[in-house]
Amino acid sequence: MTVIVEDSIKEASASSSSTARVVWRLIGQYGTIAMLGLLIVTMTALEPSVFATSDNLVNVLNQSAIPAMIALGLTFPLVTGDFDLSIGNTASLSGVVACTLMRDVDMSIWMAISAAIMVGLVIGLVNGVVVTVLNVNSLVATLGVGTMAIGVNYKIAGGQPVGLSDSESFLEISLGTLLGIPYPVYIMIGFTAVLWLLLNRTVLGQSMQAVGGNPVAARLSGVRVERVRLVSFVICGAFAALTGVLLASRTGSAAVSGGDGYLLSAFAAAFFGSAVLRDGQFHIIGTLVGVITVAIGFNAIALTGMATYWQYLFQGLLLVLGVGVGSLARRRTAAT
Amino acid sequence: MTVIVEDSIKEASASSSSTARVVWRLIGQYGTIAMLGLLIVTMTALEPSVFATSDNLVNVLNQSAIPAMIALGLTFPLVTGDFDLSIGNTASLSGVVACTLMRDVDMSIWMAISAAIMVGLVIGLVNGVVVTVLNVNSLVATLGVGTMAIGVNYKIAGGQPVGLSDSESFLEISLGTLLGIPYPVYIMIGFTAVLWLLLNRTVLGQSMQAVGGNPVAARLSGVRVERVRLVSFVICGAFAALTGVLLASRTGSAAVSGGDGYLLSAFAAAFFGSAVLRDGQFHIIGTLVGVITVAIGFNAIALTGMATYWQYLFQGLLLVLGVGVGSLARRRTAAT
Amino acid sequence: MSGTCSSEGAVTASRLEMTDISKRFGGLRAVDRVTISLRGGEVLALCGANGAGKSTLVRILAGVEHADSGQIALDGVPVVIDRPETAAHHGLSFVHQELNLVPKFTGLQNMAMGADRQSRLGLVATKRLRRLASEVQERLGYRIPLDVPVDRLSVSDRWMVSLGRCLMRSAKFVVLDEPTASFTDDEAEKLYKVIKELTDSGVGVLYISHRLEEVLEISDRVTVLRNGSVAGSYETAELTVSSLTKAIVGHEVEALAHRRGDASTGAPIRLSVRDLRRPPNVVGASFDLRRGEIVGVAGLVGSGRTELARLLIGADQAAGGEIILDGKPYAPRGPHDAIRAGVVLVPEERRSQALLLSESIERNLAVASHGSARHLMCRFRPRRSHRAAVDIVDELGIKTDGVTRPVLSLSGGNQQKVVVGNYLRTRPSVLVLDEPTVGVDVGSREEIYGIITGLAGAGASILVISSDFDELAVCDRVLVMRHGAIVAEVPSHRATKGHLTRLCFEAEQPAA
Amino acid sequence: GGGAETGAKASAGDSYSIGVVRFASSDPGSEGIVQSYLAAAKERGWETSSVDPQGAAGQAVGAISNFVQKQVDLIVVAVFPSDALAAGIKAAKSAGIPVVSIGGGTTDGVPVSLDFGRSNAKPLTEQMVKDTGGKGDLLVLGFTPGLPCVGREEELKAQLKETDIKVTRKEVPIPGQVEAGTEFAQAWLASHPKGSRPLAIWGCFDDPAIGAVSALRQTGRDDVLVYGINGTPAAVKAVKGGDMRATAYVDPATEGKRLADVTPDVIAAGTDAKERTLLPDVHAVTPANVDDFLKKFPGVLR
Ligand SMILES: Nc1ncnc2c1ncn2[C@@H]1O[C@H](COP(=O)(O)OP(=O)(O)OP(=O)(O)O)[C@@H](O)[C@H]1O
Ligand SMILES: Nc1ncnc2c1ncn2[C@@H]1O[C@H](COP(=O)(O)OP(=O)(O)OP(=O)(O)O)[C@@H](O)[C@H]1O
Ligand SMILES: [Mg+2]
Ligand SMILES: [Mg+2]
Repeated sequence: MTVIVEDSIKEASASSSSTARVVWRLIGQYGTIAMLGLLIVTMTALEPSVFATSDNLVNVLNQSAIPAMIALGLTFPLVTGDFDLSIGNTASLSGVVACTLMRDVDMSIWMAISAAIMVGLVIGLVNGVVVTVLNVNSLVATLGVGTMAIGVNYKIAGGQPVGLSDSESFLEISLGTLLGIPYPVYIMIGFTAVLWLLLNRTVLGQSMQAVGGNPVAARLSGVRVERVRLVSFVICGAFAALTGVLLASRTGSAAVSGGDGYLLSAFAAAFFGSAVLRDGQFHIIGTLVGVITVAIGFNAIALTGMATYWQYLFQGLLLVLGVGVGSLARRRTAAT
Repeated sequence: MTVIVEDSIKEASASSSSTARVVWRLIGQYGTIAMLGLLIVTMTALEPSVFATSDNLVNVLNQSAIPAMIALGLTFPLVTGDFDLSIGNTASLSGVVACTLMRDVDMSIWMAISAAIMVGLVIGLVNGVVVTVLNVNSLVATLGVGTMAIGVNYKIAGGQPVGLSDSESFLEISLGTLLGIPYPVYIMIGFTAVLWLLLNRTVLGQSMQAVGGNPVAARLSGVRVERVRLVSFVICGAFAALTGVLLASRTGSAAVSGGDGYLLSAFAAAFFGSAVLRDGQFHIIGTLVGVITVAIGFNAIALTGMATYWQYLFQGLLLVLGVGVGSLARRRTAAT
Repeated sequence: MSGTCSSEGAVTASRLEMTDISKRFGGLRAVDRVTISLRGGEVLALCGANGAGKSTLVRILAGVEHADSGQIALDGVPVVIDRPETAAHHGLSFVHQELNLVPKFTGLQNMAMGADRQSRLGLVATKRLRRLASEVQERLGYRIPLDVPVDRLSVSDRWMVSLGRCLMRSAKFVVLDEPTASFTDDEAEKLYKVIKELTDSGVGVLYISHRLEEVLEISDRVTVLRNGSVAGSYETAELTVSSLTKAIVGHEVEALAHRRGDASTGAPIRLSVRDLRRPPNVVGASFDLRRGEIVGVAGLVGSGRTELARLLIGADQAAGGEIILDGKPYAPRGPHDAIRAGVVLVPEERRSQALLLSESIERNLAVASHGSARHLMCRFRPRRSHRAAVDIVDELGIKTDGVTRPVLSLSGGNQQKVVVGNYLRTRPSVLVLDEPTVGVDVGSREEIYGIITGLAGAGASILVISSDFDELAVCDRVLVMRHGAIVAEVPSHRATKGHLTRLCFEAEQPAA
Repeated sequence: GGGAETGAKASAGDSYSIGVVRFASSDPGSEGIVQSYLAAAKERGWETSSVDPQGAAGQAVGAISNFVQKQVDLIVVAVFPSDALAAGIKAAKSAGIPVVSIGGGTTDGVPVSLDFGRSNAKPLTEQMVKDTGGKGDLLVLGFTPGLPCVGREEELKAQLKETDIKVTRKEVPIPGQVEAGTEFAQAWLASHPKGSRPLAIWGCFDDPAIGAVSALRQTGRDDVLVYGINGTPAAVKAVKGGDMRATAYVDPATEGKRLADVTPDVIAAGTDAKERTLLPDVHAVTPANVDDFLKKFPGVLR
């Protein structure tokens, strides 16, 4: 019955305003991606011989891999409506733990990596427990837990970078290639696929989205809200730790605060991504697009030799416009 | 009628569970403050001759003044349900602007300060417009605008610290005292009072709280939601700028990233404060208590000479427990 | 409907018993030693005034709230229901009093939520869910939009989704807490049919409603709660509307009387709406509203009544047409302008559109008066505001133990009164009420209409949108809206349920 | 009064109370020196306490005020420019407490500073000029907000004056310095193919230089000389592995001891002593001397 009503009315008003609406809707849905396209086209025009090469594409993807891991992980708490400010510190700590274990205890690479990821799992678990059991707002909780992670980091490494004497096989993780493409690119693509499946094709993922959309409704429908939130923090912690390990494997040593810088960039990527194709909802593909957009932006800055301040203006503008245009367009769609 | 019901029930159930409830309620309401009290008592016991002196009290309040300004300003967007991640960058930029104007254009102190605060107002306005007109999530918007502010900062100062050759009268703002108490303490107290009045005794403040409670309902009740949110960003920007100026007058020069560190500490203070007396609502007195708690913690660390990693563990724990205990207790109160 | 399945001989019929259940909130006894029992194949109606404790009892059964004392037993075996999943596990399915949907999820996702624990590998069994959902659609005889995010659905479609979710699970007992509050009769009929099917297949139904005719029509037995305890249990056959009303309220209540619309016929026109449009929902609305007049708006779900009301206060911008208020053109750019001009809207969904849920009653009663303030820097006087709040609570009879309590702790009907009180504080000259009595008990409904008629008597002009056409009896005139246009105007004495329903459906030119 | 009192205490000689304001737990260069200074102080029986202001100048001023409250005999501040701690230094001075800076420069109230900038860049930049023969293209990865980096770039500028080296300068952000090094190097390499002119990359600290090394490995280039400063484990390893041409190392133990050695004098001399700058021992580490270097400082890779 409703359907019939809607149809007949739609026909009646299929006038000029509907063209406008279609345009706005397209902008709303694809505006963010269009911005990325514009960036690529401009750069190709400006620096055809350097930018638009397959080498540079691989390079950009390779640069995206590490920030992608942490941002993809962050997407999970964001989906359930939580924040995680501890990811940068977790990444730093896990790198330090991995390198310390390899250096001081002579642990094998894979054992050390597992241990480092375990650290991430534990931090995620602590975050989750503080948030769901102590009922602390996730911003404060993760800020506090992150601060404690700095303390542990300091206790372990004493504020000094942890270098490996024999790091070749560890470096191989970042530097090795298969068919000319570095391993990190495969790692990124693989985990993106896994996480996409997790969020979109499993009950757990649906429950996460439900919790983010309306926790009360989710709870009343039998979703174990606390458990779902906890799991999202654990996933996030694990991926932050993975980021730390990959980061350490790039230089063969772990800097005490090596991962800290990824905090804001991960948020930027995830938020940028939330405007990709969807209306303010966090999702895996969006986050990946966000990470790659940021990487391409940085690549563009490096290639064109802009002054430092342009770099910041440009990044800020990218974020505001990338999200804003889509958002404005969607509002317009609703209005016309 | 209701009253009678209540009384009869109170009598009937004035048993063990009601004592438990009273205790939980007290912890819920005063738990955070009790933690602060515990800290003070412990420190007084440990370092009676240094900590519990009026000199040290003044010292702690003086140190609280700068972080208090930025955290109080941040409270406004938080009340309306928005975030502002640009405050640190705004503080840095306003300090650089003030010092540059004084050094290069020979502007008078008060003119330069006004100009710097104008910078904060403009950034707040831009934040507000991006959030309300472009309809961008406030986290992204302010992250983007803040990044642009870094760009402007670099453009002005080229990344170099801006020192003042003749800074005596400018330093006087931070160093001057009246009745033995430094000016910043008066500034802090004065602005706290003003902002308290603004939030609790004006229509604007009440509207902000309504917007934070339910923006749809507020809008249908005639509250001009967009305007109110915009104003809250502007206030926040102005106070971030004031922080930058005070910081510059305390350090005698402005660094390109001098104010950045206040971002997370302001969030920590405001969130800590949201657990003071009330349940998760941001309010002026709470934020002030949060700032002072952090300052006392820092003071305690300096006086007792804890190892650095303890500093981090302690700060993190303070945050998690301070908020968590109250929150847990309130949940308990509701349950019993 | 008689409980054919619940005959003594049916050995398999299951039995749900709640014994001596008590629950306190602070000092308030929401549920006090309540005992009810429900058998498979019968409909037990739970009646009671707002705040009587019906929903609390339901929430205890659902594992959302924990009883202070008492027992729940299924087929004589005591069970502990500490979480919603446990309730689902025991074969209990619920439609709670408030809409609980995930806005960005589609209808199907909402219906699937929490229902698919058994799928392998943790993967979502989309195909199976879709099949189940279409079965539910068939049973309801209503096409629930499955693939549209529910935040784009009308309120009543959302309720259909909610109902669909409840029916998706194979349950032994179904609990419906005011499922028809937002339904028109047509949709309600569909629900009755489903309830019949359910009971025929041996499912027990616990049914809560303030619509007493409906209760009498579909239930087998009625339990009445008053102030948290059982005031009486009855066989439906032995009840009438007036005896049930008396059981609920404790005293006689007169039925809503048709108003004699002569008082205001000569009064000056206050609001004149000419060809107002905002396609696709409103395509041409024209009507006049006089001083002191109460005008009803009838229509089917999705006929555009809510949209029209939003246009009147500028919550949405009209695409064409004009509005004249007191002889002057009136084009509000937003609710602020409207409130300042004296036009207010009491929105239809109180939780999402009208209340600051976690704030105090006092603050909720002050929002609109802040919204109508001239300057943002005007002074706010807390004591005065407190006194005003206390006055409104008294005046409207809001049942609470203090204005500083969170509005969340009020029962649905009392929350609705808070919403009305909030707007009344601005002393509006034109009051638009969108479904003002959703979930309001007979007594309170009487009171709310008493307030409305009182306001009209004091000169306010009132527009009442309602899907409960019986209520529209209080109006001087009733407008009928169909497909976004006002198609008929009916004087009070002819505004019977049957006539209005016919006008809502009729495709031909009606007699205006 | 305070000044006289401290003076009296100082002359007593043995036991001092010292407050240390670190820079940030994330700054290994200064952390190393601070730690060895604290160790040396402990050895001599002095009472120390330290705080970490997490890189924030306002916090550092607060920390100095806290130490003034504690009436310590000496305050050591790491990395913060002494000019940018005005209120703190003033408070210390009026309480008669001298301040020693690690890398922040001397000023009124800060009579002694350990140089952390220009001197560190000297031997390595000389090496670079020698290696390139005074001509070619150079990518400079600088960081203007950091005082040490500014000094190092001054040294670089001074040495480049007489040469035919063409400079491309990039500002690296912190955090994100390693990745920025990689990105900038990659872009620069793309426009500077293998050719006749010598190519070099000079980082004002090791992290961006290590990032550049990573870029070289990714693109398979071996014609570019990379220079860094600080001697982090990763950099020394890169030198050892031949990926990096040189880094400059300052031994924290030596410098910490150097500071501890001057401490009694500084306390005795008080706040008005003549300003002086301590110069560190800087070791240029190159593939040629790396093995000897590691024998001498085995802790570097540990
Ligand atoms: N979470 C809560 N905290 C405090 N009081 C509550 C809470 N929930 C319900 N109450 C109180 O318990 C009483 C019973 O509420 P309940 O919602 O069960 O009433 P109801 O019979 O369903 O009313 P209505 O018909 O209006 O829905 C009310 O007085 C209400 O104020
Ligand atoms: N936010 C929205 N987005 C898209 N369509 C909507 C939205 N809100 C309502 N609609 C559709 O607009 C039509 C008119 O809705 P409106 O709410 O005005 O009608 P109504 O007569 O008040 O009905 P109801 O009783 O459901 O409130 C309906 O078909 C509804 O599905
Ligand atoms: Mg109810
Ligand atoms: Mg409606």
